[in-house]
Amino acid sequence: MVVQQKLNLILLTGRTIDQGVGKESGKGTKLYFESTTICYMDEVDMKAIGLRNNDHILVTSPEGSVVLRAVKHPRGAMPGMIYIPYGPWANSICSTDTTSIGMPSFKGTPVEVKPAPNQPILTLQELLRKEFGR
Amino acid sequence: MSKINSVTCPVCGCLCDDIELTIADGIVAQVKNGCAMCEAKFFSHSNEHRLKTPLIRKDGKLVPTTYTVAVRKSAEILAKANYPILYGWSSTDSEAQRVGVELAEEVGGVLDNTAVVCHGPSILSVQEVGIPTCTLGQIRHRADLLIYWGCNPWSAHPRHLERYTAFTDGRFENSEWMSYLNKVKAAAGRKKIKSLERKGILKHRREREIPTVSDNKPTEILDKKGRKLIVVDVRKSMTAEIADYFLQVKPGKDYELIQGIRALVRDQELDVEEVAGVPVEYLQQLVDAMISCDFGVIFFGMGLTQSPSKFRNIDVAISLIRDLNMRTKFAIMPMRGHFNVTGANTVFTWQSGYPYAVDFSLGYPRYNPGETTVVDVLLRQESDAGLVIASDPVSNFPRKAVEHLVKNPLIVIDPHMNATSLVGDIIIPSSIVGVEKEGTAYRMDHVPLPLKKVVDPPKGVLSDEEILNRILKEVRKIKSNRLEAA
Amino acid sequence: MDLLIKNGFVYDPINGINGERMDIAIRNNKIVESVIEKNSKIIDATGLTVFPGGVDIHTHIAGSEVNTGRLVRPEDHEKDFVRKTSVTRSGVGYSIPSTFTTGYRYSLMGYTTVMNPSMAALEAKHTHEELNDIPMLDKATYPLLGDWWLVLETIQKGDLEECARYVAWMLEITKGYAIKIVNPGGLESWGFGRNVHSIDDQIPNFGITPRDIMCGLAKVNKMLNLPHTIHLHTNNLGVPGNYETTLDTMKCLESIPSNGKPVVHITHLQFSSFAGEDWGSFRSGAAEIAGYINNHDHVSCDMGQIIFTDTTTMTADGPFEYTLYQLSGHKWVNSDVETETSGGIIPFHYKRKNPVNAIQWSIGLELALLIKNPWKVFMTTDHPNAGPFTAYPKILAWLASKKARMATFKRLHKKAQKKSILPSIDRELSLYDIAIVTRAGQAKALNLKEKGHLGVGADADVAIFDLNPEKVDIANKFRTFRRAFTNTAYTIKGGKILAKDGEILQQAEGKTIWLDMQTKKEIEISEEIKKKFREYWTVEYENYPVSEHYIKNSSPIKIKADV
Amino acid sequence: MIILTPIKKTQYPIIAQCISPDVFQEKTLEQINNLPIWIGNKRRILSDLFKIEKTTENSPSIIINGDVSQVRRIGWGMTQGEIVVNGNAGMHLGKKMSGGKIVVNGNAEGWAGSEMKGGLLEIKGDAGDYLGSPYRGSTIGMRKGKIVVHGNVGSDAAVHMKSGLIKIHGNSGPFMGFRMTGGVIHIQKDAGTRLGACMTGGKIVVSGVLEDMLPTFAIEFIKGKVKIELGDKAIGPFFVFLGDLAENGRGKLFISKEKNPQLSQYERFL
Repeated sequence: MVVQQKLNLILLTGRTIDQGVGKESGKGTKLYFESTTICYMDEVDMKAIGLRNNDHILVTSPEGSVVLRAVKHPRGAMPGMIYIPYGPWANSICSTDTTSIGMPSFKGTPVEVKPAPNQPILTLQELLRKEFGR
Repeated sequence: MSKINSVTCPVCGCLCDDIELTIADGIVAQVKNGCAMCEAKFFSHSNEHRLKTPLIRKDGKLVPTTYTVAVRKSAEILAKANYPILYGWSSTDSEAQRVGVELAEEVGGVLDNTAVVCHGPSILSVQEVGIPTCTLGQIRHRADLLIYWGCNPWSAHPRHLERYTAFTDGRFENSEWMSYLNKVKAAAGRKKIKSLERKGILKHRREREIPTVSDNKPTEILDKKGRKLIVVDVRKSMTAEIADYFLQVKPGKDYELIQGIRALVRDQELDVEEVAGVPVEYLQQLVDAMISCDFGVIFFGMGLTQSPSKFRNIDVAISLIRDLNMRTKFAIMPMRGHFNVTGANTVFTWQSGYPYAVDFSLGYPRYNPGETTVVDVLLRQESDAGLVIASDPVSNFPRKAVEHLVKNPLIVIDPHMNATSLVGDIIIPSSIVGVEKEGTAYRMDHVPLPLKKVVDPPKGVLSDEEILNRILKEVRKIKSNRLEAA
Repeated sequence: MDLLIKNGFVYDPINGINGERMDIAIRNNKIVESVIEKNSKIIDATGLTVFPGGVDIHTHIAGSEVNTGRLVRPEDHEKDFVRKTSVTRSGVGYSIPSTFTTGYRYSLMGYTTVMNPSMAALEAKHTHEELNDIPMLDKATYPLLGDWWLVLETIQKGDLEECARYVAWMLEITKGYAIKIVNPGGLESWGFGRNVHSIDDQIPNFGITPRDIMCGLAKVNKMLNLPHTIHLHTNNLGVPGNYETTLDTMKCLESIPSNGKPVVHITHLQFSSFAGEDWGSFRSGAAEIAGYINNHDHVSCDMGQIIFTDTTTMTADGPFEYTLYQLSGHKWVNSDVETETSGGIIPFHYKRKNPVNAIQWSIGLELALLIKNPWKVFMTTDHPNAGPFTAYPKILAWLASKKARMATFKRLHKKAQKKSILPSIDRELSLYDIAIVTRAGQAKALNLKEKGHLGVGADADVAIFDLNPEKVDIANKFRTFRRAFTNTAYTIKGGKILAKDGEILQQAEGKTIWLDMQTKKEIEISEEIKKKFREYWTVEYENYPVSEHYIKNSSPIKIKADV
Repeated sequence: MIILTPIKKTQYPIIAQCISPDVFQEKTLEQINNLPIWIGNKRRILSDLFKIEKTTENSPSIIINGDVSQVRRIGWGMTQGEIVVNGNAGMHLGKKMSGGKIVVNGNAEGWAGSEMKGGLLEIKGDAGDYLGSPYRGSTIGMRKGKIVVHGNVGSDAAVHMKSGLIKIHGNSGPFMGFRMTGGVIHIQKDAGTRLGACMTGGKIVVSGVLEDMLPTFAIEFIKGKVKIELGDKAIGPFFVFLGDLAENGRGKLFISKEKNPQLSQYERFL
């Protein structure tokens, strides 16, 4: 199989139980960081761009880009989609279009995914500093 | 060491009220009956991320200050603002929310709660078509068809199934827990058989092959007696794993799927072979199961409200329930996230007439999501100050909206250090509602429940209600001084 | 400071005072024999009409259903908003005003006490939280008990004493005031999408009938010595031909010993007085109903008068709301509550040119005018079901003036005009009668001893209207009368002047009145019931009651029960 | 004639429903200067925001020279006269208007022509979301009148439309004509997704590409041309679909045959 450079996929964001426990324990906890900086992908899609579990990827949308850890979706296929748990990392690339009802497009933003083996995942503080200068 | 029973859990919209706590040395030592999130919440009161003293930003750095100063500075910011926003409210009690509405009215601000980024679209649809619904006990007693659509209670509302739906015993319906266990055993057995096959010990025992549980094709499972559990989602979630039937829908095509089902419920013929990736023939079987149940229910979540079409998805989902009530009894319910987001909607509504996105800038409540929703106000860069309470928009809003929030003076009231308090200008610590402060919360089905105070807050830390009352008093003082000066 | 209302025309039917020129003296929050004039604030009521503060026996102003009604109707609020002032909070109308606005608007019309008639016990905390935010009024609320499983089960067992103890417990822990029954048996049936269609239909899974529930609870009401009667919304409400069900209902309660006093209050009777087989042959059954009530003393009722406007219907009668949904196709809310009740909401526009609505309008007035004794029939709109309470002055004009009602009548659908007997009714209510149907009668039916009159010891709740009964014939000058009753000259509650000439002067908190039940045997909730609690409800026993924490100004009435 | 020229920029929303020929009529310049408006949560007067001039011509019309995209409710409920905006206009332009004419030589924000009952609204640029659609919770959409948009239109336009005409020279967003019961819409270029969803009456004509056809529409026949209004016919041929079947609806979609070969699979049902 020819390994591609990048893939165009649909971004879904949502809940996971680890993210839920993490947010209740505290946004500064390791659990919160680890559970919100991962990106679930379809096994076939991962192979297509030569990813193995826990490889770093760069996810880019019209709103910006973010480095995350790619993890194989544990249950069944989800071709063409990636799933990132809610959190500041996911939100840095979500579409802002509210279609005049106040709700940004947290699910369904088109994104580009490519391997980023040498790029680090930013911590919460680093991310906030990068995005808002604080 | 003391035990406290029947404690209400202040985490999600399930508001489980059977939690048993053991308190030792003024700290929660043990949590019984709760889920993982519940435990984390009750233990969090004593962890290191707790805010204990007010902070104020000086030369770009947050430095400690007093409540008096923090309250006065906050009041000055709000009293001066031309278009402040007051956002959050979903993780506090209705007592604090009441003061919040009064404060927003006093400062002529835009009052919004976290529903805007979760079930706001559901509310918009309810305002268009209504909602046939019920309390959760009604489902426990009567529902024989349970559909979770675009939601994943296993992860987001972990005890929903065990307290209210498939795995509970009601007056007229029984728990499916045993049959679920059997299924798990069968699946384990299947794995074993497969592994034996792989090892070449067993060869093709087809006659005993156990069918896989979830496939897009509805199996005879839809004809089984007792409660049936169906999950509709774009990916196989944890909940889908345990369902009797999992229907995988193409991302962003829920709208078409629901409309297709509606047409079939109305005995219409479709000119297409498949809808949203699902053959019409399968849909017909699903529709038959819906019509022939005694009491059906659809629970829905962010899978519908946040994906393309947003509130129109809910609009047609509710319309489907209206249609189904011509044939049998059916209900629908949003899976509310924060433990008291329903309370925020409820309190805002009784005081102002509107559930969220209330703009008081003209001296009376005005409501038009898209115009008066906080996310839109921020994206259009209209506000000039912000108060955030009991939520974390910097984690939950898109980046562009946060940029404007941070550009203006930002007051944050929260028990914990979170992304928003890290970037705020005045940070006011508060006690944890439902752990260190008693109050009231509304469950996802609008049932009000009392929250308990089980431990003392850190020394000197005030409640949300008290902090808001002090700010309100200070704002009134500033305004009357201003009047006198004029 | 004491307050002296001087020289007004006083109407106080409970004390038999009919328009005499009198002074009313107020000290603190009570009416007293006299006060020293020079130490008092004087209100010169010369040429004005003085009534006791208004009492509304049935108005949906708070709780889960009302608030959901508010939530689903932004378009109803958008056109009617109220700005904040230095003394009042902002808010919205129209058909379901926000809480503060509700209080202000009632107060401006001279009302001081209102009864919220529908509360699911499981959601009682919500109702009380909202009542706390309704200023200007004293309030009480009725829990829905007619389809509560423990009532159905004890009646099925034939154990009324046990039933009575449960009811007493429920009244106390929900901080309620009366037993509310809605479409008995119908709501339980609606749990599976069905309904009952006569008072002798079997209720699925319980083996009893609506008759059993109504008679059982009427007896329980006696055993508990409750101040009010059972408060009943009949079976088949809103269905053509239902006046026969209503007659059956009243007849089945004849056997309850009454001592000449009512044993049942049938609420919004207009909706239960329909004759005809279907909507096409729809006509009024008011004459038959009124005839029965004129000959029997065990029934009181209120009108549920239709107003031609866009309003919001809301009732615990889920199946009825579903019927309305099928008729209108409008947005529909259904909300069933586990083990207790159901509920529904539909926005509805009553139109003069709709023959059914027009006949309904006529039915309400026929009832109020044909029932001879004004102490038996009270003025309500079942707010907001038949129209918002702000329309009360219109109804009073129709009751007091044939000219007023004929002016509206002439604009009705022609078919409805032909079917109506209203033109043949000449009766016009006097100011004295108006005082009965808007306060004295309602207070008496509720047995609120300190309300609805101006005798010594009564609460100092007074409404003063800018109307000179010697100069204005209200039957003729109905517009003047209507205007006077739209905004009081003064509304006084608890001895404080709250409103003057259509303006709120100060915001005051009202009391919440509830029954502190004293049973002979301490109401004990057995372990068995506590266990049942977990089976029946999805909340813990301990978290179910409404603690006094939920009531800002608590005003319990001690009731000694016979069980 | 009154000429308004914006003299101040502000980040806050401005509510100025007084900008209407009905309000300006028979008022002196001073009275007009003092008409109340809101900037954020502060009460102000019209002259705080505009230089206001009155020409000798005694016609009830208003010209706004400049960008007023922050100014909401211009022409609210107007019944007569004319407003010309030489710039972009803010939300709720011409809301509830029942007569007269509004021309925007620029773009209009959301809810333009909302709950319109008559008159003409012409937008030379793009229109935002909810064009001609009702307020939240209301089922009262456009009742009468005409809206012409020369550019593109956002989402949820013509919701609950009952009567009247909407012409779009550009593209439309998703959910155009949601729950419409009557009236005519002509989209001269491409239509967004979920066109005509839940419609029960009226017609929508698409001369360009339809992004996605809802499964709940059934093909009826093919038609050569269709009437838009007196003296204006759209030339086809068009596939004619009936729906929305989920509502037992009888609304009609006319979709250009030439531009939409992907729909030819439906022809087998004819």
